[in-house]
Amino acid sequence: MTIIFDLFAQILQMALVLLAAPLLIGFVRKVKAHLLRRQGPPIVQPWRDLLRLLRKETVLAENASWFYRAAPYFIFATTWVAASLTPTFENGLMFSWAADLIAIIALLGSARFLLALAGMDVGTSFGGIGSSREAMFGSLAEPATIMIVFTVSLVAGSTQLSEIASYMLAHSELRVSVGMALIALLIVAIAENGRVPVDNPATHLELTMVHEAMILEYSGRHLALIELASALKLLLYISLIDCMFFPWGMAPHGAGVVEMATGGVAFVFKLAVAGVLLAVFETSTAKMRVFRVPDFLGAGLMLGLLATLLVFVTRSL
Amino acid sequence: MEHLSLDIAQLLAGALVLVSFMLLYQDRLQGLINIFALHAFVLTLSVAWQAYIQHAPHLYVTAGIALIFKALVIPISLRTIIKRLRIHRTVEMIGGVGVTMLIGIFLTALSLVVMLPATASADPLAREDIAFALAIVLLGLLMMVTRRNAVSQIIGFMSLENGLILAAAGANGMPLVVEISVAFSVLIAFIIIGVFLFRIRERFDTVDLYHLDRVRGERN
Amino acid sequence: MSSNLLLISNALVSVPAAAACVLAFQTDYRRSAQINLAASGVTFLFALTLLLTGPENGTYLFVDDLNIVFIILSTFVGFTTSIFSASYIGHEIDTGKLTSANVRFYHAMYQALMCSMNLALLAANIGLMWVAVEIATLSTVLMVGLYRTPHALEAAWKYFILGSVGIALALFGTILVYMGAQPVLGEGYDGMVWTSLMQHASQFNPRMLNVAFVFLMLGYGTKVGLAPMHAWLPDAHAEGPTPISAVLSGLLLNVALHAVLRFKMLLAANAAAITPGPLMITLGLASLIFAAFMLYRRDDIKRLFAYSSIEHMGIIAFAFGVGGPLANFAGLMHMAMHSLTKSAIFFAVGHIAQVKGTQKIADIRGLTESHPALGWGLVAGVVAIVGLPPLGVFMSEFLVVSSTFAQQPLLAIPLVFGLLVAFGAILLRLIGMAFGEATESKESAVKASLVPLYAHLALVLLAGLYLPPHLVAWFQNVARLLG
Amino acid sequence: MPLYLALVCVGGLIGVSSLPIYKRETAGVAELIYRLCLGISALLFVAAIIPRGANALDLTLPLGLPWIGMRLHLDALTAFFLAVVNLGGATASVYAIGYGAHVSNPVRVAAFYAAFLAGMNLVVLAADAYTFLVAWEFMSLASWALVLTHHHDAENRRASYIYLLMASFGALALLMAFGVLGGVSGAYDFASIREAPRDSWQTGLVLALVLLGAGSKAGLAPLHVWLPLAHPAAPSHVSALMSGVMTKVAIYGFIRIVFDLLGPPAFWWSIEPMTFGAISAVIAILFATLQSDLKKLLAYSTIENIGVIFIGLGLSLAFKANGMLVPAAVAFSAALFHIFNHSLFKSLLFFGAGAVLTATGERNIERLGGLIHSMPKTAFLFLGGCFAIAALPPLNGFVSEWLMFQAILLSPTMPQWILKLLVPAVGVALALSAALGASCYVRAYGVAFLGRPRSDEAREAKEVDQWSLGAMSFLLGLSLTAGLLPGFFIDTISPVAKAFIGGRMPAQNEVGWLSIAPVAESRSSYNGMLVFVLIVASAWAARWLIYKYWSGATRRAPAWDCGYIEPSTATQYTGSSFAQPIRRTLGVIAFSARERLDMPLPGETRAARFSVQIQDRIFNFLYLPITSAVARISNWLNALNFLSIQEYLGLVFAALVLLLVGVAR
Repeated sequence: MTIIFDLFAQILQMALVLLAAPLLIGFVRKVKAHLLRRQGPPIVQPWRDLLRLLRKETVLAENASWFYRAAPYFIFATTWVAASLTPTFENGLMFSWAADLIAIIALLGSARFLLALAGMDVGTSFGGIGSSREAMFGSLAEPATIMIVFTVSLVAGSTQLSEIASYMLAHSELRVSVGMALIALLIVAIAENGRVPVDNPATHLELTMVHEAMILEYSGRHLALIELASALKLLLYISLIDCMFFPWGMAPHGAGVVEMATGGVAFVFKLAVAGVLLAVFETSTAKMRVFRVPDFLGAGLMLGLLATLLVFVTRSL
Repeated sequence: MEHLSLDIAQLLAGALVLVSFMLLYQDRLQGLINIFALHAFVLTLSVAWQAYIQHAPHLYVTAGIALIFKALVIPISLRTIIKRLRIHRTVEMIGGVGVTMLIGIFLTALSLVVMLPATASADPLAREDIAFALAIVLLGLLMMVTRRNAVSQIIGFMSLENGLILAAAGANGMPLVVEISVAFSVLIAFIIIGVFLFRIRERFDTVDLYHLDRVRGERN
Repeated sequence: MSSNLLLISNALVSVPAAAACVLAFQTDYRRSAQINLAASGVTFLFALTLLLTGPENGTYLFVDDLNIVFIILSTFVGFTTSIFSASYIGHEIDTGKLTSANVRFYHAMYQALMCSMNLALLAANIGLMWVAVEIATLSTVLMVGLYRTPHALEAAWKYFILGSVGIALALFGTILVYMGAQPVLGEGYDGMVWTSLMQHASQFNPRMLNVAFVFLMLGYGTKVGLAPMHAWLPDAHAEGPTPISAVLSGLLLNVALHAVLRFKMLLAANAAAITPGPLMITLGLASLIFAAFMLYRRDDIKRLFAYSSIEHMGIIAFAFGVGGPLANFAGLMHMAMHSLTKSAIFFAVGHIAQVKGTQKIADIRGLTESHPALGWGLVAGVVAIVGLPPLGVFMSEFLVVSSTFAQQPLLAIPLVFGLLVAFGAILLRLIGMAFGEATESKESAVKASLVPLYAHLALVLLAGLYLPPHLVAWFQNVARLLG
Repeated sequence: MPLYLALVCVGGLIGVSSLPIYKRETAGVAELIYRLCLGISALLFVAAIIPRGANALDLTLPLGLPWIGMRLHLDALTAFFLAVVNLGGATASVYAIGYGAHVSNPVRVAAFYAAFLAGMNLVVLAADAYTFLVAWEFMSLASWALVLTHHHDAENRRASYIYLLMASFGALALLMAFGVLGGVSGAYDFASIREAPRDSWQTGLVLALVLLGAGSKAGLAPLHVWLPLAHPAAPSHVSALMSGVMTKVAIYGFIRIVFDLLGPPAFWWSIEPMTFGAISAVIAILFATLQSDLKKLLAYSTIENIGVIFIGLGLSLAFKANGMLVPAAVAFSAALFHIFNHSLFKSLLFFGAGAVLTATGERNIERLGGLIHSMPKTAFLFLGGCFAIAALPPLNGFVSEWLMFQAILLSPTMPQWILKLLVPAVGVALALSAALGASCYVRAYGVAFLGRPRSDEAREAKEVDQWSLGAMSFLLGLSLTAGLLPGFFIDTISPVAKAFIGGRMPAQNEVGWLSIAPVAESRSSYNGMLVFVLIVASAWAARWLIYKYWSGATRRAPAWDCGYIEPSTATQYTGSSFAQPIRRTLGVIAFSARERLDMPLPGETRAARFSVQIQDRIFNFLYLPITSAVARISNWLNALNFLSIQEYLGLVFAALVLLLVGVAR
């Protein structure tokens, strides 16, 4: 009985993240538009775009290979799996033991690996530019993330997200190291999701693109999957931050329907807050030059390392 | 009598060292050969005196060899060689006579310092003898190091051998083997050197080793 | 004092002596090469019979465990070199580099050299040993000058002068030893005989022995080729006929080393005398490191390996200087391996210089392609000599380095440093010569005799993998004798 | 029994290597040798996995050092490495059956190949110092000959020179280490070494020497210079063995001496391996990212992985010294598992590089591109290898890195301050190298296999033979298996950890659902199988849904590229431009990268030139001074070769006087 219930919760989670991700994008756009005194498209606009793309015929570049065609499915699948294993409304998902925090980060790494390769497949200069920059950002962001994971896991004594969440819920105290980790994670999240000031998701100005450059040649269903994956990734990062630093309202493992519903509401609320903050932040900053990004990410990495060191050193005191 | 024989032996050995210094000092080839003959003659006397006081008749043979070969045959043949090669001129030296003499004195002192304590238990006759012999050997070597001319080097080498003979003669009752070998080696050495001088003469204008060094392989 | 033993040791001296006399009158070079070979072979067989009889004393000659090692090695390398020499000299005659008169002289001298070396090893008496070493020097001087080129004469001249000075110093040392022994052993023959010297060594005047050892070490050390006295060695190796280079490196150096070891044992037996170890270690290390650096600038293949001989003599002197059962064992082993390997290398080098028509390293390339047998032979030889397993030199280097490092780590560091520097130099030259595009060969039709080359290498390989227990026990015994 | 089998097999390999002496000119000898090697390696693999019971097997042969003999043994560690060596050997042999024919001078290569295999096996089996070093150097020697396969190329000759010199340096360091271990009495067999008491300065000395010896052979950071030169120079199946297997044999040497012979560890033993491991990992992967020679890139990445393994071993030492046996076992198992994994995917990648080389004749990725069209199978297999080595789930590279991270997370309770500071730094290095590794392989794969062909050779490439593909597929399959079912492999490694650490990880077959949990499930767990199934299922579901409910229509058209695609393939992103951001941000520190731009003035017609200069700082600061010092000293001493006779006599004279003065005192 519990198994069926757990399975249900897991499936619900998978469906929820899938549904919510494009809405989150739409919401952020809407808030940004409001901030700029524009009306903006409706929140469901990303979903409409996706469905339209899915319906369309896919145009493939002449020398695109099998890899190019297979990559979007796997990019999507990997990101989705990662997102489904991150607790959102309920703590202790059925499959949460399948991948701990490090594995989730690595799954995102797999997605990036595939995407960067896909960008190079057609053999255009823009694809290369995007992949190259993505690779550089990734090389700095990933270790920074690992350091953040170290900090949090050492504090919580586990790398399992559900364990971390319950620990954080039980010991809500202020720690310098955790605070540093939070800032570092915000930096990484901005970079990883290609938000301003690292990248501009709305731009199509060739030389400043990173993410958009990689997927320049994609169209139709492929493009839809990749867009969906990137939306999932944004959601995933917000859930990660929630789960590690603000796990309030999350339903404990084996909780009833009511608690789950509360958890769901809390999650939606937290998403909304994050979306607003993101929109405000994006509208108030300008995009930085590509070669400033390593400094930005380096700061994240250093913060992460500092936090880890603090945890290590204070452990025996 | 004992004392007197010791004194005479010492006197002769000392004279040999003195002649070694003369060799070191002499810078003309002609004179060098003459002094070498003197060196060999003093050696003869010394060895003969040893033969007399040790009652070792075989040492007279050694003395005879020294007299005939070293004091007569070798100087004469060397003289003809340098005549044929037309090298009667002055011998160049390295470092100047004064320094060389100083080094020589140092070497003599060194040999005394080294040998006298080492032979404390030995026959006093042998003690002095061996110390002087070492001095002669070292002076001969010094001469070989400082001279550039092949003939003077040979003379240096032979004075070194004279020192060896003096030592061998001074060692009481040293078996005949040594004398024979020494004589033998001197003989061979001379022949070889002669052969070499001849060959070298064939290829080079002078026996000066300085020129010989020029044709070393591998200089690049 | 068994009579058959004396027969054997006498035969070891007299067979080559007789052969030398016969060869002096033999004009046909083919015939004389055969006689040379036969005489060397017979000598080797006689040496082997020494294994069956035990150590014994004669009046003038004696055999103990120490010199059996040397004598067997020496006659064996003498024998294989005579095989190599036959084909080498044949080629030199064909190309007109040597006349038949030269060759007659050469063969006579070869046997004279063998005779004198055997005599030096077997001599029961320090005077006789000195005489034998002197004769060996003179005969090699004559052979080094065999080609009569200015370079050859110059090399012979240098060898002669330095060798004579060395031998004179050794004689002085010998006299001093006698004088040290005389108060104890009395006047006469006893004062020069090894066995009585060794028995009473502890009673000799230690200061006398100290001075004597200085002279003996420098005197015989000159012949060993140790560092400040080494100058004759590279030129003599490079300018003489290659079989003589092989004999010089493989045998003559060992004979001189044998003399040094004997006197070292004498000193070791006297507790009050200086320990000879530090002096040998210093000279050994100086030779090793000096030769190692000198290897880098060599552009003549035979000089290269001559310097390598200096290097290895340094290692051997070092090992004996360190002493103790392990290091002495290693020293003996290294000496044997070096003899075999270095002569094998010279066998290869001799033919290589003939086929390529030059001794310049820069003009020799791609040997493994143009002459696989010779080229791989050289590679194997060099691999052996630089101390790579599974060849025998590795075993001795293993023992030298590890035993030294366990005892005196600070001494092992310069040793290892020298080994590495030398390794780098030789390997660099080897790669240049054995690999790459092959250079043109001057002579394609050299009938190389590969048997001695590969026989030596096979022995060295065998020694690296398996040492017969008898040999080990014997070496260990000798190592113990050496103290 | 397994030990005898192993011994016979090693003998067989040596016999096989001498085959060409008897059958010199026969065609097909090379292939015969490879087939025999395959068979023998398979047998040796069997010998490694036959159950032996808990005790080590021993055997003494009357060879080698006379008073010790040739000692051989087969214990858990040996068995593990025997398995790694022969798995690599067998697959390389399969590959070589197809590939070997393309190599110049195939028979020579095949002969030394067999000898090389024999040497590696013997190192692992050896149980005394002499046999160990003989085998060790024999392995170097055989591989040296293999590096010289293409000896007409001066660059390869230089590589072989540096290689053997460094190998010799390492062997001498090990020799000295054994000198200390064996002691004055010369007890060089491992059994007596294990028993012997030792001072702490001696253990310190041994540790440093072993790190020099095994580290130089494995390619640890400041001693790595030979590796990127030598590994690529050999034929690819040999490169695979050298990178994938020989470096592991070197690590075996480290483990054997430090974990087994040297006795119980002190905490400071861990500092050196971890520090140098971390430095190697980061420096090497940065270099790899800049390489345009595919095989050189792989070689640099080998150094990175060796660094990772050393980090694991160092951690394990630290834990063990602090009595934390389970974490020690986690770190140790992580290291061993990474050894196994790396041997799989590095071989696979070298085989792939070899296939590319066969098909195009090119190693330079700047002249490749688009191979995915002409060699789709190789491209797929190589992609798998890249995925595995970039430590991405669900393949095996990730699992060992993950275990390594878990071990680091267990370390804060260690009391030593230095470790508290070092371990997080090492963690950053590990994470950084993993991330950079991913970029490196994106670049390698993207430039070489994707995009448009940059040369005619790349355009006309043909798929390689079945043997090569078979070997690669096998390795990829194994990598995938190890990634999906890591619990099985970790349990297999456990006895080794048990024997050498004293503790072990919990048995993984008791963890449900084929997951792995290094300490406890509540702490961390990972299930490769489930992740893999979920990914494949959701990818497949997505495709199925899209094709069913939306559109599956596809049309081919010219690439868009913002409106216009330049037909010249030179406009593609190249390898060096791909690496430019990393070079700019990290390169200046690591390898003093200098960019020079020569821009013509307006009106000038000449072409603009851009050049990048990359220097290996370690090489400049460590090796160049040594070489120039040797050159200077030898030049200076060389004057002594040209003295006159008098001057030589003067030397003798001076020595004499000096000694006499000494004696007179």
